[in-house]
Amino acid sequence: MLKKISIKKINDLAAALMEKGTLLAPVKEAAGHNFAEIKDPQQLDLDYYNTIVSPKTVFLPQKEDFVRYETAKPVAEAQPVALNIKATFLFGVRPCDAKSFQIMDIHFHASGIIDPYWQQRRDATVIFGSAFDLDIPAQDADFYQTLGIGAADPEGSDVFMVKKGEDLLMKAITPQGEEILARLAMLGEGKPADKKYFEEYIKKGSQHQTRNMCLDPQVIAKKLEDIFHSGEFWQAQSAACLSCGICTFVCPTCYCFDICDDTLFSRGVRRRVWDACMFTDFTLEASGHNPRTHVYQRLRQKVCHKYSFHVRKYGVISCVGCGRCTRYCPVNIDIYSIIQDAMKA
Amino acid sequence: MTDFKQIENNLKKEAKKLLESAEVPVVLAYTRGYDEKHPMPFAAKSVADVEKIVFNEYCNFNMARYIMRFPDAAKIAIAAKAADSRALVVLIQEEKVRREDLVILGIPASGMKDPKTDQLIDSRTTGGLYNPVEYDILLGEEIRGQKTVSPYAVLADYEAMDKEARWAFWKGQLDKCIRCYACRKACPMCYCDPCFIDQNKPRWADKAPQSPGNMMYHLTRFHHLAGRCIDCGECSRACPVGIPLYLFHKKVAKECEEMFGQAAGMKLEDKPVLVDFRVEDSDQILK
Amino acid sequence: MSRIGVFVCHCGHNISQTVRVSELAHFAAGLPDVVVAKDYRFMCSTPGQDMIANDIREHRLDRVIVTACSPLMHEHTFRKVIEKAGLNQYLLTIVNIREQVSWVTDDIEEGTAKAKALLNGAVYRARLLAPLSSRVIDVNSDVMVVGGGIAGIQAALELANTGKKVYLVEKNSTIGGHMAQFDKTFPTLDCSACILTPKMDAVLQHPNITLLTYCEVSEVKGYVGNFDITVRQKARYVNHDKCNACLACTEKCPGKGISGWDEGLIKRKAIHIPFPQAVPQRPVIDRDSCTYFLKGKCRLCEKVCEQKAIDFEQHDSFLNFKVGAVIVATGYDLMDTRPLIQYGYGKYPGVYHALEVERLFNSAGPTSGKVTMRDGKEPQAIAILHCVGSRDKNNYEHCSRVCCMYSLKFAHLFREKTSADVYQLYIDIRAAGKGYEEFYNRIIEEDVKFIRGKGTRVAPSADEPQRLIVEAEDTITGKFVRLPVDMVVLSPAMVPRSDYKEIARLFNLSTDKNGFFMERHPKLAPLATMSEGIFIAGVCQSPKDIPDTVAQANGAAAEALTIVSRQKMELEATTAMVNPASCCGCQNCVRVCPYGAPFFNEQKGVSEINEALCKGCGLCASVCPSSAIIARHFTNEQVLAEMEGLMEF
Amino acid sequence: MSQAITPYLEMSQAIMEAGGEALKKCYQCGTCSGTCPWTPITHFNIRKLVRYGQLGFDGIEEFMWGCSTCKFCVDRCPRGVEIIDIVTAIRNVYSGGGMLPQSLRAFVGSLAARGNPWSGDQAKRNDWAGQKYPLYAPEMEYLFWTCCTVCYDPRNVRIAKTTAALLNETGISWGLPAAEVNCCGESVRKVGDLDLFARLKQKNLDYFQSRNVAKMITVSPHCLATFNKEYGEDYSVVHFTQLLDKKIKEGKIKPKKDFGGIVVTYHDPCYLGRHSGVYDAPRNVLKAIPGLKLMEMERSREQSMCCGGGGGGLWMEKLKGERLSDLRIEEALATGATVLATACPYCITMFEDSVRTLNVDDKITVRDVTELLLESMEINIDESVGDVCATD
Amino acid sequence: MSFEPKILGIACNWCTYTGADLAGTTRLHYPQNLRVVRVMCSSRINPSFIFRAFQLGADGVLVGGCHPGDCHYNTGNLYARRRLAVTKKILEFAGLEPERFRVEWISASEGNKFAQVVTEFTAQIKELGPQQKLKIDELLEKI
Repeated sequence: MLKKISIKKINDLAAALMEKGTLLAPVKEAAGHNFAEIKDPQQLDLDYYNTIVSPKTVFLPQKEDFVRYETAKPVAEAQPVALNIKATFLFGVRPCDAKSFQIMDIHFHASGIIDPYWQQRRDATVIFGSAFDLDIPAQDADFYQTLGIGAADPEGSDVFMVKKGEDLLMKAITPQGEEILARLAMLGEGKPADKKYFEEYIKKGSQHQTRNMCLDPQVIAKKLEDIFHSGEFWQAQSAACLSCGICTFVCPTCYCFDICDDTLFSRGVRRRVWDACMFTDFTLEASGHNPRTHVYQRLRQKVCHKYSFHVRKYGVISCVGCGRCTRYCPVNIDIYSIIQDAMKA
Repeated sequence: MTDFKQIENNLKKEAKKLLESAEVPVVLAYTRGYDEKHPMPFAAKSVADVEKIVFNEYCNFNMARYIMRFPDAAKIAIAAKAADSRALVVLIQEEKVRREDLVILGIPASGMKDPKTDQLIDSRTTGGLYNPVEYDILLGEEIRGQKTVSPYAVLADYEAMDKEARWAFWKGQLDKCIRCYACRKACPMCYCDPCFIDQNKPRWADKAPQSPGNMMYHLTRFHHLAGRCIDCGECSRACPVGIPLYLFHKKVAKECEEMFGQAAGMKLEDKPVLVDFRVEDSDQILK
Repeated sequence: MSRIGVFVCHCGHNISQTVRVSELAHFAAGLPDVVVAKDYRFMCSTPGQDMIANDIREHRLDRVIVTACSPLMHEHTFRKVIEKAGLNQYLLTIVNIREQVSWVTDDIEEGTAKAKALLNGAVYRARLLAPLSSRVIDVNSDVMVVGGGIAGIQAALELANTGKKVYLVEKNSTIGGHMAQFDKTFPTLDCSACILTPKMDAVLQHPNITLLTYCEVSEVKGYVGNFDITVRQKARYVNHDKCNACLACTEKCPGKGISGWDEGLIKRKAIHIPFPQAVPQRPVIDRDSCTYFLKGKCRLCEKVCEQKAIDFEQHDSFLNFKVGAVIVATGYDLMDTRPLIQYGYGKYPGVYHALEVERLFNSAGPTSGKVTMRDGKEPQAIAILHCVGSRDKNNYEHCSRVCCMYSLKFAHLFREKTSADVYQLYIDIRAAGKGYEEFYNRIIEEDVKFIRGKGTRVAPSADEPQRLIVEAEDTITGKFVRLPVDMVVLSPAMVPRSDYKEIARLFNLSTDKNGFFMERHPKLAPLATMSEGIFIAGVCQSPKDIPDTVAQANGAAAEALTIVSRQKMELEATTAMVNPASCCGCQNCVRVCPYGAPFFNEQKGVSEINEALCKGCGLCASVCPSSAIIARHFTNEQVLAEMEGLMEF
Repeated sequence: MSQAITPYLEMSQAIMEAGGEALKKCYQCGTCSGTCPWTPITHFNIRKLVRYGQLGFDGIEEFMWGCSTCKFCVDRCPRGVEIIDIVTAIRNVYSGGGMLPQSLRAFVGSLAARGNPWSGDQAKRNDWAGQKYPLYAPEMEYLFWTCCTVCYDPRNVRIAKTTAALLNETGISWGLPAAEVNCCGESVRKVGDLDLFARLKQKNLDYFQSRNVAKMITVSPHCLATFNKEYGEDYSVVHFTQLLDKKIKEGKIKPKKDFGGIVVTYHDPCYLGRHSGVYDAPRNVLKAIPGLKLMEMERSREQSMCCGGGGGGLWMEKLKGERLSDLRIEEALATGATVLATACPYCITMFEDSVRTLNVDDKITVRDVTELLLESMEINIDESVGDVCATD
Repeated sequence: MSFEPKILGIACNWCTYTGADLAGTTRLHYPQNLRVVRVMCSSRINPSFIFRAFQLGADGVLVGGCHPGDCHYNTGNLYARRRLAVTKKILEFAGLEPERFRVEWISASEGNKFAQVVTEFTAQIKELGPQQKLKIDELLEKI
């Protein structure tokens, strides 16, 4: 089913969703937009290109408390932190990010080991995908087309939205999408013209130009294995890298984390926090040995994990070409250029 | 406005001369990134590399932080804008590199732009200098007659705030921090590896990106940069969530200059203020 | 997990009057890791100590907390107690609930609450205490004395007489220093040579003293008890073993050089000994005035020398010595008075400075003791000017202490050896030593004219061109005075040797603004310095007369003995160490440490700390940006934990 | 009456509050009195003056006027006592309320009424220039500050003209101060009338601020020293000899006429030498003149002997035999010089006076450095002397 | 009952701590809100200790050291003076009440000065009220 709503009335939609659960949407901040809980309907706005930090924060928050304890008491008395998850609406997810959830699902439940935190949040969330505006050319950092993702690719979203002049067309893709659209009274019915417009928009989306090269996962995976030991290649690529943690923190498909115990006044909590393979002490072992002390080793690991090891293990590249790592890198290292150079090396 | 093309050509000319004569094994400069507006730091090691050197209004990177990447290079040539040269002076004062091991290619530049906003970088947010304080070869005409505003003028309205408003401002800003440590890695003066915040013995703060950890990390870093920060603004530009760190560093630099009479990285013979003392420092600075 | 024992003391009723001690012990028992918590009336008493010792063994305690009086009182006692019970003495924390709780409040609620907080902090800290053992290093029993003046000679003899081996290093070709230049000494008018040469000779004969003349210290490495000092032996061009001091060579030598010993008043041969009683009595060739070195021919001395002791091929050699302690006694020079143009020194021949006059009086001097001026005539009237450059903000603010007394001595000698009228232009006569005031009265009776007013100008007399006019204001009468005199004697300021900066750098000494070496404490440790094992004596520390210099020399010898008399030396345990894994080589620690304990290891690119020099103040630990320095017993974790414990309740 | 005197400490407190707090640093060593050129020839004794000030003894009045503030004692004092400030403070405390000596009343009165010490008509300040030179305007680089003495004193007017002529040769842009300005106030300050000095100074400051003056050239070293020390930091003030020295080195000014080997000796004015540290500039100017043989006097540069004109001395009557300028002339003659050159209008006045009283004007003439330089550049000036005295 | 501030004191062993003991032996009374940590020298105080103290909930921090020139380690307190001055300026600019962090030079013989400083400082902090800014609170949510 296809529904429609005038963009001017978008705040009513927000209000309605807020009654049904927590609404998360891109909110304006100093340096750009980030997903945050909408507290008042006016906050919802649609003119953003994409968020700084990817929406993975919704399902894998940077800090997740597992269990609370007291040093004086025995371990058995430690209390797990209750995870009371309400129904959530993730509004305004770009196609590349929507696709990234499918890749992340591989690690958090598809491979057999279910991560309860990720899974409960994933199940409780309805994803409102939103197409890129095809009149605006893609930003030069993006390259999602290379990964086979269209600018208006509904895959991964429960409801997919396309702007048509003053209106917003919303089409349900998955049963949850159907179910929620049905419950939203203020939405008008989509006319056949809207349906046709919607279909064409999606087709046009897949032609929308971003940086593009034909990239067969198996080929790039093999190529990266071949040049894995070419120190000279990787040193050249990582010469400028500062080895900070931006590219991994903003990336929708990076999921590495660290477990640590924070104690204060003999009471504490065990929690999960994001970690970054680019940090120098990410691979520091208890013995003091650190297999990856040089920057080029860490950069090589990051690129090869996404474009080689992940393909070998799960058959799909762990990157959706959203371009965030390139856009926010302080020294403008660009993973797309690295892959290009790798293919040529 | 600075003629970037002319400087680029001079930079290439000098780099070629230095690399051909093997006076230096590496020239730290800039190269084209994935597009015109996003250049990258670059270490030219051969005459062939010289072709890749580029210089435009987006080359804000402070190349001084790459000096320590070449410990075995007897001599290093480095393209240095005003703030970069001050960073080199501090590194020399702290004996991380010797003056005679550097060939400093001074670049007088104004009208630099921030690639994220594509706007001119407001000189008030940086050290306000246009000409390098220390150089061997100058790649362009010294810039004269620029209206020099005190680099600390931009602090006026923050200092005027009352402390509750200032606390709300800084707590709001520092709570946004996602602890990616880009500010630390972008700073030429922050060369400690591991940094105090990475230590487990002692654990100065928890790893989670919430107020206490962020506050301890940033306040201590402000202290570690006291009298050493050369006001290049790289930390604020590197921050993905746009925290105006340069403001706090500027305030600490202003206090240090007033209390100890010395700006960071201006004179080679100065000693960094917090590893020095004067018997006649007045006790008033503690009141 | 640690097993902590808490012992609360009543201290009679000093503590129990405002702290409920039993409640405190009960509170302690409830804290994590505390296995035993007791209170007793007198913890420091023998039964109290035994209780702790027994509990350590019985409950296998690995930490002990004593909640009693100030650590400054009994920390040492309780450390010995737990050590005897087999527990490392540093696994102890004292909680001060007497001086800082019970005695400073009379509200028992407040007192008990604070005691609990302090105890809780101590428990947090105790968990992180680590056993420490103080390192023991062996000590070299030899001593080096730098500077062969009276201070160096006296210190060397004192040490040698206790059986210690002493290396006496002297820059000049003879020992004796300035004292050997004098004729008489005040106040006893003893002949300077008569009281000094026996000591010089004793130094030469003493089996334990190795005399190193014409030598300079070129490098100092190591630390207290283990100094490794390199000395440069300047080439003498005379082989002192073969030479039997017949001094035939000195007669034949045509070379003419300005005699530094005689303050430039006369010339001396290129190959020479400074004065007859020089020790060692062996000549030295001065390159700058030897015709062979200047023009390439002569070598007369070589021909004349039967012993074949002359050796023109000699060149500087370096000797290396291992010593346990060093006494620096490098003495002084007189300020160069040429810049004070108003006195005309160097411009008018009649103007002399004190050391030149000393040489005039000396029988071995240029005029064999006869007081004749540069033009050979005997002066009829002499003016002695005090405080030239001393007590003067524009030159040296300090008072040089001895000029008044030697000026009086000069007055006496002038009155005795010539018939001249003697004027003394002074501001204050400072005669404060033993027998000094009596000496001053004696000089007054010898009809010396005292004018209370600083000499302000020396100029050639208009009507008698040969004579000089000294201008001053006699502040007692308020009259402007013009003294027609033949000779003017200046008493210049006493200043450290011109190479004091080099000596200070070598031995890591700091100096005051005039260049005198800084003592560790002006009143309580005047001979020790900030560098452990380095001592100073004599005028190099500040201007003083011979009796004080000798007293200081003996003191420095005694202090040096405190180190070299022991084979082993126990180093403090609470020193700092660098964790190389975390050190980023910023060298902040090396820059700030007043004792020079941290040093930079070039190869590894990290700093290391010489624990023999470290005093444990912890400054380096706080300036270390990556907290790589562990200040033992006050580590970052321990302080943070104690703060956390204190703030919990 | 009994010879015993009790210290009157309120008086020494007053002296200290008036700027003489260095009083307490002095330990009466006699260096100042031994150095002071006045001690040998008069009963004035600077040490005794400070002593009386320390304990507030009475009888201080009769010898507090002997000092000509030549700063020789201050340079030599081993305790760094600012003796001139003490003398100024004592004169301020004791001479308050018109107790000035007779000879000084006229000059102080004229300053109060007309802003110049020579009872010259305020409006006629620039008459010497005869409208030849422009008044200072903000776009000009230098303000040429003419001292009252060169505006009104007949002998010294010549120096204003020679300097102005030379300034024109240098090609710099400069202008004269408007007539509304008044004396820099140096002498009246040293005579102790601090409030009058403050009024004079404020008037000048207002003038400077209104024209935003930045750089100044002075004729008199007294103006130079006062502007540098008392008028705040935001003015860069140079003496004309410094400017001429620079211009000669730049080749902008080229002396031509050969003086045929006449022997000249140079007298360092205290306020140019000791007060302002300028010793070599005037000498370089003289050496630049061809055929001029420069002989140094025995007391020269830092040891130069005062001409006696400072600190109000210009207006005081001195007994014969008690005049420093006489001794200085004799010293100049002793060098065999026929010309005594100097660079201060006060010195010129004192020496012209002494040359006449010793009637040696045939043996030696007194010339300002600018007069000699102008003469060697063969430029002449109009010698007429307008009547500039006030009529009312 | 009225607000009882928790004040952290960091005292140098040779001067201020001994001075505090002297205040005890001379039975001078002062409020008991101060809890003292003994360090060997005021220069041992790392600026991060001060930030951590406020995070632990200290309402006021009082640092005591020897008078400049009296330091047992010669130059320790001269470095400390500069480092603590910068710390104070950082806290002030961050927005913390400057009066909450105070540095005093108290020698071993100034027992009365120690008592007087503690009394005055405690009163000042009591008037300022509890310090909620830097204090860590999320961790303490009731289980």
